Amino acid sequence: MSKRVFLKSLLAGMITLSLGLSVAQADNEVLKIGFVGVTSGPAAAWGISNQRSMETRAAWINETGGVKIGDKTYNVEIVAFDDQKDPKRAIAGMEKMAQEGIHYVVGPNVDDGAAAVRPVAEKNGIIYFPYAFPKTLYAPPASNAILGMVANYQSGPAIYKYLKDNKSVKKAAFVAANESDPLSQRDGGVEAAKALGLEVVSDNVTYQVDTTDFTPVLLPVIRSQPDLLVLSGVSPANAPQLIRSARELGYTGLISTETAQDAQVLKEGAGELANGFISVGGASTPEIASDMMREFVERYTKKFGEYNDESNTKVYALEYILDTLKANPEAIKDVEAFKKTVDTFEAPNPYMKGEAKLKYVGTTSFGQKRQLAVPLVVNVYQDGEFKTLFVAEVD
Amino acid sequence: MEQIIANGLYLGAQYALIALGLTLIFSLMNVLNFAHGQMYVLGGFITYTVVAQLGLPFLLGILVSGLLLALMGAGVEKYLFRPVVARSVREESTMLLAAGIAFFLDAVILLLFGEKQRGIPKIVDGVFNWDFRIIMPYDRIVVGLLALAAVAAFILYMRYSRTGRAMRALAQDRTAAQLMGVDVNRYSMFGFALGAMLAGVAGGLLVSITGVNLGMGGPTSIKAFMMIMIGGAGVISGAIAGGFILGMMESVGLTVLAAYGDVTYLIIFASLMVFLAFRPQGLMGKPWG
Amino acid sequence: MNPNPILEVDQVTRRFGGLTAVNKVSFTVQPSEILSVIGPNGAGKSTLFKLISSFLHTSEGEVRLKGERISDLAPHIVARKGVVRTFQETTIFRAMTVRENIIIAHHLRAKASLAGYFWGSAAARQDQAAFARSADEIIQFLGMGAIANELASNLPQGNLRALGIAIGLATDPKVLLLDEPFAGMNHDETMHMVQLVQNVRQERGITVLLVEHDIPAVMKISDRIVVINFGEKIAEGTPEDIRNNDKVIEAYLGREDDAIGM
Amino acid sequence: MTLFKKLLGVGLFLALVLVLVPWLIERSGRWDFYYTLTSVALLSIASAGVWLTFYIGRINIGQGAYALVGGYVSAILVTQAGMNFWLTLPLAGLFCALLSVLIGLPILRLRGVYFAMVTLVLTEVVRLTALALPITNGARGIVNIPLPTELSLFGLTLIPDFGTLANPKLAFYLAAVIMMILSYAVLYRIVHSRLGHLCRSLQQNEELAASIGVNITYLRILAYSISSFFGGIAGASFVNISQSIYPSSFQVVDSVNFMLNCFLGGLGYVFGPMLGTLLLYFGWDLLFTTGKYQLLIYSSLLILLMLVLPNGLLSLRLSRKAKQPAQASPDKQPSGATP
Repeated sequence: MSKRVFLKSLLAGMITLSLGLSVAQADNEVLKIGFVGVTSGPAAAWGISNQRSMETRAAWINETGGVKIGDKTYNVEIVAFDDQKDPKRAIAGMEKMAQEGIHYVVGPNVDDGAAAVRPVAEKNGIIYFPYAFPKTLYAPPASNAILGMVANYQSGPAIYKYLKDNKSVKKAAFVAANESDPLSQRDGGVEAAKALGLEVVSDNVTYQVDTTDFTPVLLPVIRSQPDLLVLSGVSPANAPQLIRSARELGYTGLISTETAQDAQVLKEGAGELANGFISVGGASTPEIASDMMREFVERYTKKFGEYNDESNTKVYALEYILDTLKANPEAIKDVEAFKKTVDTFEAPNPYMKGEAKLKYVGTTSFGQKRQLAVPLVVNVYQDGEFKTLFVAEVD
Repeated sequence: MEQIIANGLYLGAQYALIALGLTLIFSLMNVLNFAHGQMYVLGGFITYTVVAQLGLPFLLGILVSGLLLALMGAGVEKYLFRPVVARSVREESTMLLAAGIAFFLDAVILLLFGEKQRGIPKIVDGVFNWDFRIIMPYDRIVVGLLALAAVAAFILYMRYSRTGRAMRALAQDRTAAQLMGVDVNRYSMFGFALGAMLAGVAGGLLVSITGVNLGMGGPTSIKAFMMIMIGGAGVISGAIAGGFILGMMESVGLTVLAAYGDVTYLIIFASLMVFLAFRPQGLMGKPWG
Repeated sequence: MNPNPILEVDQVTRRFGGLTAVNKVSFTVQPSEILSVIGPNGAGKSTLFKLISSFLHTSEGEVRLKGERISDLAPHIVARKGVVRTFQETTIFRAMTVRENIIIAHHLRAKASLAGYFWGSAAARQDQAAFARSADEIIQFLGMGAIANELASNLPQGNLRALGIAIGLATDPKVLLLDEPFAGMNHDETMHMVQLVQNVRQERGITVLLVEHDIPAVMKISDRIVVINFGEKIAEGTPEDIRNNDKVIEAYLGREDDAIGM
Repeated sequence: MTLFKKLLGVGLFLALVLVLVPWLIERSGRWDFYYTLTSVALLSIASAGVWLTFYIGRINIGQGAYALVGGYVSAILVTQAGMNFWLTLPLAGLFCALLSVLIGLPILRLRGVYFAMVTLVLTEVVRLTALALPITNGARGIVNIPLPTELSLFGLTLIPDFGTLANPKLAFYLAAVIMMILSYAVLYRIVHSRLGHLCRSLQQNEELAASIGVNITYLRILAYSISSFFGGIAGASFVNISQSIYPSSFQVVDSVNFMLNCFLGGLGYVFGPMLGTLLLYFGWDLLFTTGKYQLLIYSSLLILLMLVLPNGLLSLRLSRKAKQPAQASPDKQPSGATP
């Protein structure tokens, strides 16, 4: 009957794990902030950069005595749930967050997950910060989701306009993976490009995310002779390969994307072929990073061994949550109070040099303020690092 | 047109190498190794570590990948598959085991190598350009040729070495091989190790071109399944043919169907389904009955 | 000869690619007859059997049951019409007991629909009781009482063949096709099986058509014998006729491994 | 098992899932378990379908396809035709069943890994179709699907409007569990009636089954369409919990998981897939506190379980009784297709 004993102990072990694991408490009260996103499988990079930047920032805050909200000081604890990029699991994750009494959750990372958790979040009074772009998530009647970054339909026009004016781009081509998020982003991008008067020479080439050779994918695109190649919603894993294939096919025009990328990945995957690649990032380029941003990068690197440039954008969500709570301590238990504060909230942006502000935006796109004003920093890759091309704002 | 064929051939060479290991394991043990793609990814990461982190030569990286994966394959067969196969009533149960191993390797890869896309510097610089009719970077040509060489070496090994012949006998008829005095356990283990090694070598080769990330495992397995089904499961020549056909299909399909955009892969997969429904043994598999 | 044969094999031909496995074979089977098809290895006996039971489609010619064409129908339809085959390989439902094997083989006698069985209708219950009774009868008839609850996969060779026949009987066939029922048996087992087959004919009036290698057993059991070689019929007649047929002797003597047992 | 014992077992199970579990959840305040258990119930319905195809000797890695189709059918009917969700549920199942007849006719002739592979590809084909079709709204998915509304017959409320319920989680849980119980009751009846015996005969020896007069084509299609029906209703129910559907709502991973659920529970046992789903899904959830080691621990446990119980969890119960393999391998030879 050793099998029975084995199974019983297995079950017992799992239950103790799930119920018994409570973190050792410090003197301060604990403020739990959730994360529901993908930290395993093909898209792991997206969620991991979220989770790690949250954990880095939380450890930093706790080390320096916690965060003071109202008249209490809290230690920040990050509760993370891996949804495996499965919308069904994402719902389970959000339920878990509700169970833990958490009202502020970062994530999910993709469209379907963000849409799926909406009923749970609204039912349980949770504000969540997806990294997904569908407008239905943020426009009324939806009210609990706040977009954590700049959407492609916001950054796209800005980039295309800049390139049209400064690099005399006339013909654009779009490629996207055949999945929901990239395809939606492609459609948005094509629309924006046409609105600006660019000629879209190719917009229907798609690829499987597991493609190992992009030469056949890009061949027809390059033959349409664009002078701007847009990689819509490209994942950091695919970007270097696409760039490399395009360049090796003799393409000499510009390449851009509206998602965040990692310089190290580009360097390893495409080397100097990636020079000139335009992407959207946060604020850690040397020209604009504040001392605090530099310290954040340092701490992150120390804690996890290697920095991920995607975290430049993803560090903001936690900062916004805490600062908004500071501005209105009532919101700690009451998301309606948070929603009210959103309309008027403003604080200095600690990660950027100069006068930049943290505030909620999105009125133009969603009809209500449901977006974090993350600086729209357009980068260009050059020899292993990003350089700022221009900085813009979203309203 | 030349470009499309060249692309197809290059893709085919790499696919064939991936499919070989899978079909070998399938033919020997009737195990559909869901973890094949993960083994391939692991091979890529090992080569990456050796070449990019330790600064050692590329070929050494491939060698280390192959050896480590072979060791792992042997262990997996001996300590996991063998006991389970021996005791399970339905042999499909090994699928759960294989899936468990795939998850396990995914977890290990994430913990050891992180979530990021990795790549090593180009092994050869420059691009071969024949009057813009065929454009092919030199490193692709080198890797394609290396892949072909590995495939050829494998075929020769299976045909002319004692071990290779024993494994072929085993694949033909397990019981008969046993009666003929082939040490079934030993050659199963050896075959598994060889299959895993091929995955490792493929991963190591391709890390120089496509790079590697932890998400590639599952999709690679599925693609490899499709290749061996096209060619005929468990048939070595079939796996090679399947690899080249899938490579060609993608290359041609992506160009010809480019105008229809989103449906390219839908058509490729749907036609594959139809093909398999009417010719289940694939191109070269033994016909039924 | 009776002008109303139960089974007619009429000019049946089957080609595989360029190879003609069965070439214009014709013969008839009379009701309640035991007819054997013999021939050297690779003569096309098994192919012929598959053609009669419609597991293979004919290239030319046809098979008729009581004047009605049955070739090229789906195998289960042919079984429904009363032509049921057992297999050369000892094919049974391995993971069922002997009794379960026989009960399941009563499929064709079911009066209730599958939905009826699902809901447990009266007709279904009657069916089940009838099947159980009939199965017990067959078990008794074939003397398999001692092994009725054994798992089929645990049975020795001889019992497996008997079970094969039991499964055939359960379908209540008009014509039972036995594919090498004596293969791999020793003398005693063979004689026991010969007895069983004869009982099947005598007590149940079932026509038996068998393909066999074991010439002594065939001589003993058959009313008539059809000999084929290289896919063609070379002789037909009583065991006595066949014994003295030059063509047959030649066909068999032409091969060293299959000495005719006379 | 005597009838009394059977009834007692069923009674206990009903009491457990319908009364005890909700009571425990209320007491402990672990509200999140409602959703987890709802998921388990729904996923185990889909797994039950996969199990039934296993029962005719086919490895089905395509159930995700039918779950997705079912989800879309329900979503489209609810959002575009304004139908009541409860009516779309059987329609989604029926649509999947019909679709599976068309798909099954050619592919069910295949066996072993050949069938498995084709079904695996099927999942991807359906996902890509959903991306390409206009009616599914392509990549943008269908969102803002309303909660199930009231279902009444002659003014009598059969099922209340979920939107107005104080505790829709409990309602979803109960609905899912009742559906699961019905599905497994059907499955149990199938397996223990003549249909099940015939399926077993098919699993063990298709040729012999044909020769005793079983219409194997019909039976295969029947089993496969019942299986797909289960997939369809499970998918449709999920869509109405998440109130949204995307082409990625059910994909290859889900298909593989459905199959693994069956293996884990045990292919020889009707309730195997239910137990397997519970363990695989709930196990992952319980391990969530282990953070980045979650997948490592989860997969290690899976491998261990396989080593200890290669025939599924429920084989444990069996090994206590006399060793009577309820299920043996079909032909161990890799076989291609029937003619």
